[in-house]
Amino acid sequence: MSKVKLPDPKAGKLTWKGDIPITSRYTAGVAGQKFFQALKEEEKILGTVCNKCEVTYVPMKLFCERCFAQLDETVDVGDTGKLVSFSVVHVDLDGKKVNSPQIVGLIELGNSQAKMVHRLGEVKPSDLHVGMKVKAVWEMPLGREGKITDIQHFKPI
Amino acid sequence: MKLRKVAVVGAGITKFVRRAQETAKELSYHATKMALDSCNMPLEEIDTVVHGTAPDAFDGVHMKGEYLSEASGGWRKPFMRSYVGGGTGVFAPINGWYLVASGMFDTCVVVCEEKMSSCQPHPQGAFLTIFDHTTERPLGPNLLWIFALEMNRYMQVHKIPREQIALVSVKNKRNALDHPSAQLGAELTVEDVMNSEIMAWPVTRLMVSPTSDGAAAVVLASEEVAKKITDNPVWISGVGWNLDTAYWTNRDLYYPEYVEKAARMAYKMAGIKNPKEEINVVEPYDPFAYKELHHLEGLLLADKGQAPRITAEGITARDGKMPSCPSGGLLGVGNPIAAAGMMKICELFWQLRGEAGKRQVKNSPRTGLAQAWGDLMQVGTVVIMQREDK
Amino acid sequence: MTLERNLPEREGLMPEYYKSNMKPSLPGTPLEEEDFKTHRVFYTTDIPKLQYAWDGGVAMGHYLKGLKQGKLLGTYCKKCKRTVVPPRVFCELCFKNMDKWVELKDTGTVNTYSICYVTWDMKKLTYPQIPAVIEIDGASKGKGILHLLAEVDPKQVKLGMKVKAVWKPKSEREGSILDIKYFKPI
Amino acid sequence: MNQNVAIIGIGYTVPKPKTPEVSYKEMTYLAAQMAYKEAKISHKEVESFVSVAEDLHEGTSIFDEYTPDQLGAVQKPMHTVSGDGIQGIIAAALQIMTGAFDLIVVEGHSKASNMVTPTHVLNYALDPVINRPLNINPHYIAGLEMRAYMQDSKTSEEDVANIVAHNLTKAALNKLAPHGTKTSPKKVLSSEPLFEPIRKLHMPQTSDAAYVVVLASEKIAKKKKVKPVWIAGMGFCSDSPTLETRDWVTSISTQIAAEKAYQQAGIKNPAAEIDVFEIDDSFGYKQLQHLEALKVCEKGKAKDIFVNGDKQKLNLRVNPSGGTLGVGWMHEATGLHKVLEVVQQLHGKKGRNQVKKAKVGLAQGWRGLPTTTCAVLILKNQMATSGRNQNRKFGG
Repeated sequence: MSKVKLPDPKAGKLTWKGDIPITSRYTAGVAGQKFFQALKEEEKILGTVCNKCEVTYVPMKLFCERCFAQLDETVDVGDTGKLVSFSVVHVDLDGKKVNSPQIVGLIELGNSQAKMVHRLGEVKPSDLHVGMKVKAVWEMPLGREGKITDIQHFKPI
Repeated sequence: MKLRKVAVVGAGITKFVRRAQETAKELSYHATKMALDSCNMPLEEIDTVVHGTAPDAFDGVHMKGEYLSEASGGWRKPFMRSYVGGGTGVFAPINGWYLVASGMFDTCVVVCEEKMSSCQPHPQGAFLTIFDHTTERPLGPNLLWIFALEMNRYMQVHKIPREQIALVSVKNKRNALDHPSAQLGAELTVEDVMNSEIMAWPVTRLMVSPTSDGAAAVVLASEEVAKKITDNPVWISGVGWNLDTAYWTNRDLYYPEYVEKAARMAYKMAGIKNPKEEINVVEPYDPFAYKELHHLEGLLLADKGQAPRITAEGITARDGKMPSCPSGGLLGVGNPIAAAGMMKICELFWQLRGEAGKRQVKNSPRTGLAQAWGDLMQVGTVVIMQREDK
Repeated sequence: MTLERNLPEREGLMPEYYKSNMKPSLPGTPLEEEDFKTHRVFYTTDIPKLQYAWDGGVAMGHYLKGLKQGKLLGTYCKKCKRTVVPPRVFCELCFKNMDKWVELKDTGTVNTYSICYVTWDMKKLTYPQIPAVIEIDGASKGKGILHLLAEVDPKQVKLGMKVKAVWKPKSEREGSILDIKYFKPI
Repeated sequence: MNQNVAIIGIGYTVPKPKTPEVSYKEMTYLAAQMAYKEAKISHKEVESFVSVAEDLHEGTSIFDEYTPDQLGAVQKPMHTVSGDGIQGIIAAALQIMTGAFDLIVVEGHSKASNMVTPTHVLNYALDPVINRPLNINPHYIAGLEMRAYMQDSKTSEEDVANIVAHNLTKAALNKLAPHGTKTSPKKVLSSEPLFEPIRKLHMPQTSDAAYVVVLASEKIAKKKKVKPVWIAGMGFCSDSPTLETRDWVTSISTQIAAEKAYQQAGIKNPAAEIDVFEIDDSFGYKQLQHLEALKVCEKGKAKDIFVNGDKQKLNLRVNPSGGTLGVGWMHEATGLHKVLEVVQQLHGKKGRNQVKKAKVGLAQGWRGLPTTTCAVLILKNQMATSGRNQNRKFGG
């Protein structure tokens, strides 16, 4: 296989810089509207249930991804759960070292088997273990915006 | 060579709206679910899923095909997202066609979705980044530029008055009044269109399709399966697609050669020798009024420079000899990019089955053609559909 | 793979909601800007940091260097007898290396144009921009670049009009398409 | 209509961490020239083109616009799949199988070095309402998955470090693997913690390269008098994309994709019947997860191959190239490099990394974070397919 020669391989080495200048705005959606309403106003974590597939979706999902039924049965899964996995994060999105490590947990909520990813707090990384019981720490009611961050983090019970 | 036959057996669509409360996933779900229900097909009987959606910058999700996979019925299934810019909506069913025609799959759901309202302050912002990053983007181009440049070239080469182009807006927006998904159906006059605000001369506001949120979907099946599902399958009898050079300033924009090549490919596959006589209903891509005319010519359904004439003569009206955009098109129904192309496929499906209600064309069509276009005035995608002969 | 399956008998069932005369029942909930302003609906926003530094490589490297020196460069394919701009190192038609660099003139002909009253993010413009495709003299017929026209009454612009590049002063050029401020009629 | 499909030419540029000397178009052009030459074809003969690309990896919306010229694809049928390169090859193979095409070209490239803010781009792939507001470096997803996998399969951090060291060391012998380096599990475990349990050396580094693959029907493959490599089986699949409902332990998508590919290729015992595996090994643990999903070994047993060795010498036959860790992460082109490595193995051209008498190979690609999409391709050379007509039919 022969090499193809370009006219002048050393001529280039120039880069052009640019970005994609957009702002994105996302609705919470039809199911999300109810979910965040309950989160904000009632301190409740709601899910939807597909009885046929025996799956609970948290946050609430409009449909079952397995059988495609539209879901209308809502369930309050409680704000406690246990750790399925966790990761200790040392760098931010720019690759810079963060002052103190951030901990992310994969949390199974109540008895629902529904999982949720959220921050863990009020715990040392070395004290974490899979199976640990955790509970949501809520933002003060007036500080809530109807976002996932209305839960500040989960902490060990 | 004889190809494996593939049919459209079901279709579904959401409303097209300026901003939807539904998330991109929820929109995809609704269209998919409706398409499946329309042919009484449970998801478990779908072998593979194709998703068509154009730039990620609209919905605002990187790798948005992956993000939308489960909402299109792709849970634990072979899932493929493909795109050819604005041509995606008619390409996605072509993608579905070859998945089924290959013999590897028997059933496929093809979903197209776009949620342009996520892109702020205006969806136009995303279009800046379709231009070449080094030679064009620094000039601050917008999408209107390329349409205006192309329209101007088309008008001047053929000496077409803008009034004749405005007629397309009048026709399509009126047709859209009968479409349940429509965002901008309206009863207008040529004067209304001409007198609306000039955005980028020669383009006025009413010659432009709106930005929209929406989704549409179809279910495809192989011949054996299709016959078990319905007595009324609509066959995909020809497909064609073609991509021209990205160096768009090196081409003459007055005529879309790539659309002609895509059309010829599809006509050959469908065995169509005389398209003007054999195509009974057509859904050409009409994001801007002149584009319908430009495309009718590229599709060989009108001679070069003659599409305005056949429009003025009423040949392309809903009760004409070759109705064009009986749905109301992108100008009337709305333009959630990929979903708008898919809307045209859905329209043919309903028209050819005689299920289009108030929009039903009068010539009892046997063969229909849907076409989309996109990228930097560069890609043509064509699907020809045919009803079962009775 | 699926041919073995027996599909249940179908009844040609068509759900009511997809019949075309039943407008209200199609899914899709329209919102107004007001719904966001008043926080009637929940939403999140994100301003992503999507930044790139694209390698110009040979062709763009040369082209941008040329612009800095006040030159427009094209490339020539002997086989196709074509000089093209913007330049590329390969001929996309006969698919071989381009044969040489060609210094083009900084004059050209308007191939098509528009008079645009909005910016890329849909802000209104008091003075319209006039984007045009300009066929560059010295390149083959029909080979042009996208740029802006100025120093001209928008109503006077015509196809076929001869134009010339207006360059930034040498000290301000940085190897960019913006080193040409715009084209103006000759 | 069930056509046999062969790879009759594959061109590439050597992966490098940075490539300022060429643009993506020029890089692809070089790879295309090489591929067409090997396949003995002209660009004019090609009937359809497929590229694999993702807008935000390129920094251009609807990037498909910029794909045709550098392949000689002007005014030809061409489309872009936003999937791994192996999905692109499958898309092309399926087009040939319809009977409507005989010669198709697939292209994929990486200019990962041109992304200034790659982690921000990755973050933009997360669910915007549920996950993104946490505003944490999204590589935590790999950290969570690694721990979940280790917990379930009783795999230790040492076992995973062992894989990383193994692959980086092998890569040092591979001319196409710029990130290869002699290293030890100890060094891996003492490298900087980033997304614990993931450390610096677990992270795949990026490379730039272009790949062009020529696919042909049996008719053309025979006519061209080239050395074909036959596609014997293929599959692709996506698990749920949501973090909330995906399987965190098993690569379900690899499992389903492989089942389909094995069925087509008539493979019952992958470890015995497949000679060489080039699979995704990002973060080290992915190699274990993927081997189990590919049914090369039982669930939870993958680590043993690399700790104790095994009778089947799988430790030598899995990722002889040094894997993604050694070659580099190349976005959509990542899988195409794996195909290249398998093709070179089947041609007996892999030098110090050659698996002796390799006749059947498997390439598996993963779409990367945060996806759950995988694709599998089984390739056979001429020696393996002398009696192939009985077992090789796709579809019904």
